[in-house]
Amino acid sequence: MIGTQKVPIITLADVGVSFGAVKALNDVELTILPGECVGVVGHNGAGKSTLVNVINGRLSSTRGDVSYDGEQSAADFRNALLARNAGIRSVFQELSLCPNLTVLENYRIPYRNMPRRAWRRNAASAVRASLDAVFPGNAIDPYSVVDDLPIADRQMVEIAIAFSRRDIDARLVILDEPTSSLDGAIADQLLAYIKKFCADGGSIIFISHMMGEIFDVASRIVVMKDGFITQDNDARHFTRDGLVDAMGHVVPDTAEVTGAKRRQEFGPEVLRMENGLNARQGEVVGLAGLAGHGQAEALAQCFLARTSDWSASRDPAVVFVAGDRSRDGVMPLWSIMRNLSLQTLVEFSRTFLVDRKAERKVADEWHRKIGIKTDDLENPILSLSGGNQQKVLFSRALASSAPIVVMDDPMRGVDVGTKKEVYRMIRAEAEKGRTFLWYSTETDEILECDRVFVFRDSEIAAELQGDQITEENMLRASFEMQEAGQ
Amino acid sequence: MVSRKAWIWAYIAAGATYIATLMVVSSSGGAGALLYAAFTFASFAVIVGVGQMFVVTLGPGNVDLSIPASMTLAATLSLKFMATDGSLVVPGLAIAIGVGLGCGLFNFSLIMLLRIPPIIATLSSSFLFQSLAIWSNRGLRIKPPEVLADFSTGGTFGIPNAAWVALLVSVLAWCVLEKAIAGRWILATGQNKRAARLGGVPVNAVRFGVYVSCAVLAGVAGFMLASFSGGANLNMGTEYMLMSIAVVVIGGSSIAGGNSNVPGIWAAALFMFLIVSMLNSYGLGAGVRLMLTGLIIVSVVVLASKRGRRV
Amino acid sequence: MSRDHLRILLPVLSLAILLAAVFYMQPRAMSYFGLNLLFNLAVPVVLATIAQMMILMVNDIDLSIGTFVSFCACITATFVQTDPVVGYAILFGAILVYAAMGAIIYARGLPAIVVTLGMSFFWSGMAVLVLPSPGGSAPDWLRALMTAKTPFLPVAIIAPIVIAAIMHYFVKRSALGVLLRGVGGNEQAIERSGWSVMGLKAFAYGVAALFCVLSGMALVGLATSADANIALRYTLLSIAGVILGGGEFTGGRVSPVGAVIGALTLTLAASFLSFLHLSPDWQIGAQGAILIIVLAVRLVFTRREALI
Amino acid sequence: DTSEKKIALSNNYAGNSWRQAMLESWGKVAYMAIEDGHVAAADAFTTSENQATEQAAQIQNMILQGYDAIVVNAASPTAINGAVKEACDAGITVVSFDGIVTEPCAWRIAVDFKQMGRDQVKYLAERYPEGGNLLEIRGLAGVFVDDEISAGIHEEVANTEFKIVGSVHGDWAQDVAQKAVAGILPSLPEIKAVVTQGGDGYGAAQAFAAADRPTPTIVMGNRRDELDWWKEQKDENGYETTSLSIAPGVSTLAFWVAQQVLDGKEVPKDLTVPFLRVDQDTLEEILAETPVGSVANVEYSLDDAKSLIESAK
Ligand SMILES: Nc1ncnc2c1ncn2[C@@H]1O[C@H](COP(=O)(O)OP(=O)(O)OP(=O)(O)O)[C@@H](O)[C@H]1O
Ligand SMILES: Nc1ncnc2c1ncn2[C@@H]1O[C@H](COP(=O)(O)OP(=O)(O)OP(=O)(O)O)[C@@H](O)[C@H]1O
Ligand SMILES: [Mg+2]
Ligand SMILES: [Mg+2]
Repeated sequence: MIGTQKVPIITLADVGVSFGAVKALNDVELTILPGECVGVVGHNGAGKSTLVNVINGRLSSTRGDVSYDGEQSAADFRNALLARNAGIRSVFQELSLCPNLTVLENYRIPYRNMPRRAWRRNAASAVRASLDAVFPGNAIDPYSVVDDLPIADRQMVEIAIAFSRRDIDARLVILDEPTSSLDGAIADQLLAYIKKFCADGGSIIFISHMMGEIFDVASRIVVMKDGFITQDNDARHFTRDGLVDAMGHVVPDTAEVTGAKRRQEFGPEVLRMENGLNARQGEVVGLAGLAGHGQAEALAQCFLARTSDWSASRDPAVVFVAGDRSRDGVMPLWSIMRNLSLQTLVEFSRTFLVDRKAERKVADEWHRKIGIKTDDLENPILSLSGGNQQKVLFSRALASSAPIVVMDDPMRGVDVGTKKEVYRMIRAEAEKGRTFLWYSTETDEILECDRVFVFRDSEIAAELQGDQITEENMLRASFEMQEAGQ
Repeated sequence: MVSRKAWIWAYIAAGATYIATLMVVSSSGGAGALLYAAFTFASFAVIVGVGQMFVVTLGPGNVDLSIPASMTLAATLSLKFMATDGSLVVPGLAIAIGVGLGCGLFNFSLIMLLRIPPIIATLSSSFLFQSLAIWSNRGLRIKPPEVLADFSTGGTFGIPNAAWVALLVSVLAWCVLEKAIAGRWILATGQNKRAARLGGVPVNAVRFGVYVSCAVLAGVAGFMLASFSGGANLNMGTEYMLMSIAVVVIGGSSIAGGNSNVPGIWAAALFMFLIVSMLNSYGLGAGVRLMLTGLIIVSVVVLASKRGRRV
Repeated sequence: MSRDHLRILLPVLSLAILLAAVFYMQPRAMSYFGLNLLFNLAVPVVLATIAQMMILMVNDIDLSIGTFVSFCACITATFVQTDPVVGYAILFGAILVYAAMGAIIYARGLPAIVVTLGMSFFWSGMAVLVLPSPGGSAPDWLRALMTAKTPFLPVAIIAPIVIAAIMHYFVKRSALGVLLRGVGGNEQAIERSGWSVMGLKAFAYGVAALFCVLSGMALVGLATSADANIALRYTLLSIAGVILGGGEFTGGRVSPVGAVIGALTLTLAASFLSFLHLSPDWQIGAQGAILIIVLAVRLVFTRREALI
Repeated sequence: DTSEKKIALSNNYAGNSWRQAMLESWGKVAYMAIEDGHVAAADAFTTSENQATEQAAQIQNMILQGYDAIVVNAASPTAINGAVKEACDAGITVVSFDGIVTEPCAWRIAVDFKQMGRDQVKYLAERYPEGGNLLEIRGLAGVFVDDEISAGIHEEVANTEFKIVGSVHGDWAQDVAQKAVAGILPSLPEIKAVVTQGGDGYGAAQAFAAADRPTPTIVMGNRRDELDWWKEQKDENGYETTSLSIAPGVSTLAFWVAQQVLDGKEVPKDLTVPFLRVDQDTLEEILAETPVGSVANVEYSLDDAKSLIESAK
């Protein structure tokens, strides 16, 4: 690349962003050239999403300069406009489609100067074309309402819209954890498309906690830590372990974390559902399969059937860890502490009043245990980064004494270090006799399980045990009937 | 989002109106008398307002429009039962509470079983309650028993008895919201019902409790108001439909649910009484009075809001 | 069939059933004259319901519609009749006030229910000032318009159809309608795409005000005069109409066609009851009962909420 | 012969004792008239809310149902004119009473509300020729009756030594009136008398008592609890006042007028009924006839109606 006369699409010089006392970004220097695919990694709360918001102009930096296409600009609200004109587009970490609109109507929203003539037809074909280009073989109808789509389809729609044809061509597309709710096969399609996009001269900023994906697509990797860019180098200079170390998460990577330590002895069966899903005491049961094939419903059913709408129990039979944070988990007006203690209120309070002391104790304990990145648990939950919010939800459930824990893709947006920590905790809890039902879109996570049910069309297509739990077996079970059906 | 201490503004507004009214108060005892009257009448608004607050806290679309009808029905049936007999006061109160329970249950079953949006469910049931009240007593006005009338119009330690009752109700409500587990549950349900259910909150029990207690409070308020004003009318309580919502929202509760405020209800209730007194005392006509009331409410709400929004 | 279709099916069915029942009980209603009598007072209700729908669409709720329509009616029966220029200027100013209200509600993050509740006192006061006692009279052209003898179908039927068609196009089809519904669905997404949510909200409120003005004018055209309390019930009626038409309080899920049908259904329900000859004691209660029944039918149609 | 004719009552409000008594009187006379073969039907309809638009729709439904006459107690004197006109055009006799309509094709059985206001002040002027301070309790803002009575009061006050020092809206609801009076009392000088619009007197008396102010002369509105209170005060300290209101039984008069019009009789469009007045010496007598919790009432027979029509010609 050296020697070419490329104009950078965006240049950040000495940029800093503060939220009150929190310095989310410090002294950031970043230049992105056409054709580059920049992978951004960092622990939860490292400042990745903040960086993205500075680049696309939604946040004004508190310090430093941002320039688009080599042109200097004062940091102000017009940046969003400049970014748009420079062909910068974003897919945000929290899905930002309008659920009440159809897919094609959502295409219209970021499209400022859309020609109005026969726009529905044009929009439908533009979305269709983009969906086909990025995710070949998908069956999403541009006329369907987003709310009716499963979360994976929604994420696909949002990505497709970001890559779709408009008056200003996409030159830099920022993807903030785009694969968090996609299953492996679909994610691979996206990665392939990204490579093609960059080969054609486009640029990508790709944020992910999946090291495999980063190494797959990134030509350059930027490592962030506590608001600083600590490393920024060609992808070839990194190794997987090196990258994890660079992110600076200190987790003892002991042997007991790996799947090899799988136990063979379990207690009696503690759960059996109509569709055949069952679990024994102390077992970690995985629910695999393509996203949207009824795993989430099965989990919800399991949870709802064992808890009541009418009373809360001091020793609940089952607790839930949500993956879709804003829909299923977070209480947006509350502090971190209140969010964390919700599930266990009746457990630690002896009377009908909230035992504040016990609440504080539980919260402090988990704050320490799981490393929620905040200095005050009284801060509002929304001031946390996405991954840290997820940690709060985790703590909420694990703090309970319930013998069964139901987890609906709980690691969405959780960084590698924390993931390992959580795996370890799950293992430890399982040893103590807790049972886990774990739905995940990540194969790595499923490989951690003792037994796996693969779902297809809302039914169990296969039950894998021990050495049968391999990526290949899961994929085969997920696809079999689809192929047969076609 | 209205800031946490939004009710400060309601108190400032109430205080300002009080002082403005005092400017035209002639007699020396007028200031005290005005305050006494304000507390008396604010009490009824506070009692229904607390109930409405719980309902409103449940989130968008939750509001109880059947409060006036529940008040009327409870008052009509209990006063008819007591038939001015002083020995029947306790069963009379029990009847008012029972009617409240019934109304709340009915509302809740419409909302829960038939899944009718609360605004419409409570509006519909209010028509039914109104019919029941008409049918049961044909609008005849029966006086309350002597002891009851004396109690509700009287005062203890210089504070109206009605205000004592309202104070008791609001302290209880404050404890529930701030201290009790049930309060957390209500707030959680109001922010995100689905997430609350998945977080172990018994959402149906919460909604049940909220609608029923709102109706029970309306029943009690109706009972007291009828005792206070010398009998139950078919149109008593009409003004408490808007009033109950107004005191909740002016008092600083976030109508989006999940953030409520008991002290603010008192401020707002006093304010709503004093503003009418003030404008009446200044001899302003109904048109100007209504206009100014509206403008002042809006200004208080705008002042109480925080500038700017989250990114 | 998508959920949107299901949502509109219920209002259509309930209107059809009610209409059949009314025709059965009162065959006379099955005529040009009869239909006009059944539905002409629904026209202002339809307009007010559309106004409420515009507000619900952007996730707010308007408790001042009734008093605002009354105010507009008072202006129509007085200034518009005597001093058209002043009259229209006042109405235009009122629309601007509404739009400003929408902007302030967004800019300061206020709960719409409170602001509109406060404004309802304001409009009510203005109406009393304009028309301290009932009176005024309808401009002749308005009276003629509302009582016109159109061929084949009466005005009372044509007007709702036209309103539904226009609003369906505007809300469901146009590029601007998408943005407005988007504000209700995910305000943040709209903002992230660089639109001014404040401007959109102000616009939605402005359109709502325009429909309130039309509602007030239609009402005066039918009633021939106005009073300060003439349309108070439109507040609740309009909310009920939108909901009955398959709209929801939050999330930008509204249907203009449904709202129009909802308003017609509500009007027809009252007629249905008066044909039943109930005892006076229960006439009021029956209105509640019929609302409950019509809405309870939704149970059959709305699929069970996904989780809870 | 009207034995085949059907009459409907369109009523806009049923939420107070006066309206309930009015409906009861109607029910009584309707039952008798059907028994005696005067008419075929006399149904009463009430709207769920006190709203002109709803009443207009109600009248339109009555047209569809083929009633021969509609008796109206209107929510607004003008806002249902459109519907009334439609009824007239369909050949239906429309008779309005209490809340009358201005549409020329309808009959009006009016109480001179202005006169009612004037009479209150006249009575007070006789009692207190030296004048004094008056408190006025009004009804619901923007409603015709409220405006008329108030206008009468103000007109007459101009001819006397009285001065209206305060005016509040009680919305014709006992509790609202009581509240409004309690709110304004501290700012008022000594009040000699209170003029009301009916049904608010007892509330006013309570508010004065609660504020420990001397009870002024409160003009009453014929409600039983007002009369009771008056009687009590009279026995205790010789309290004197007057009470006047329109009798709910005027609905029966409207019924007979409608029947007469249907019968082809010539009836003048405007009829006036006197309001029912209770004085210091008739108090006991009327109190005895008034049911507990209700309103003093007189009902009209066919003969009463005939003589009233005769006298109006
Ligand atoms: N609106 C806000 N108010 C206060 N603090 C904020 C706000 N937004 C972000 N922060 C803080 O800024 C820091 C960086 O957050 P950011 O969302 O950029 O992290 P991230 O790297 O994207 O993490 P994740 O991987 O969990 O998404 C965090 O400490 C977060 O708590
Ligand atoms: N759900 C659907 N699935 C497939 N095709 C559809 C669907 N809805 C509409 N279409 C077709 O798509 C085409 C465009 O539809 P539509 O009328 O909505 O677009 P338009 O003409 O661009 O709209 P406008 O003129 O309102 O801007 C039409 O041929 C229509 O039949
Ligand atoms: Mg992030
Ligand atoms: Mg994923």
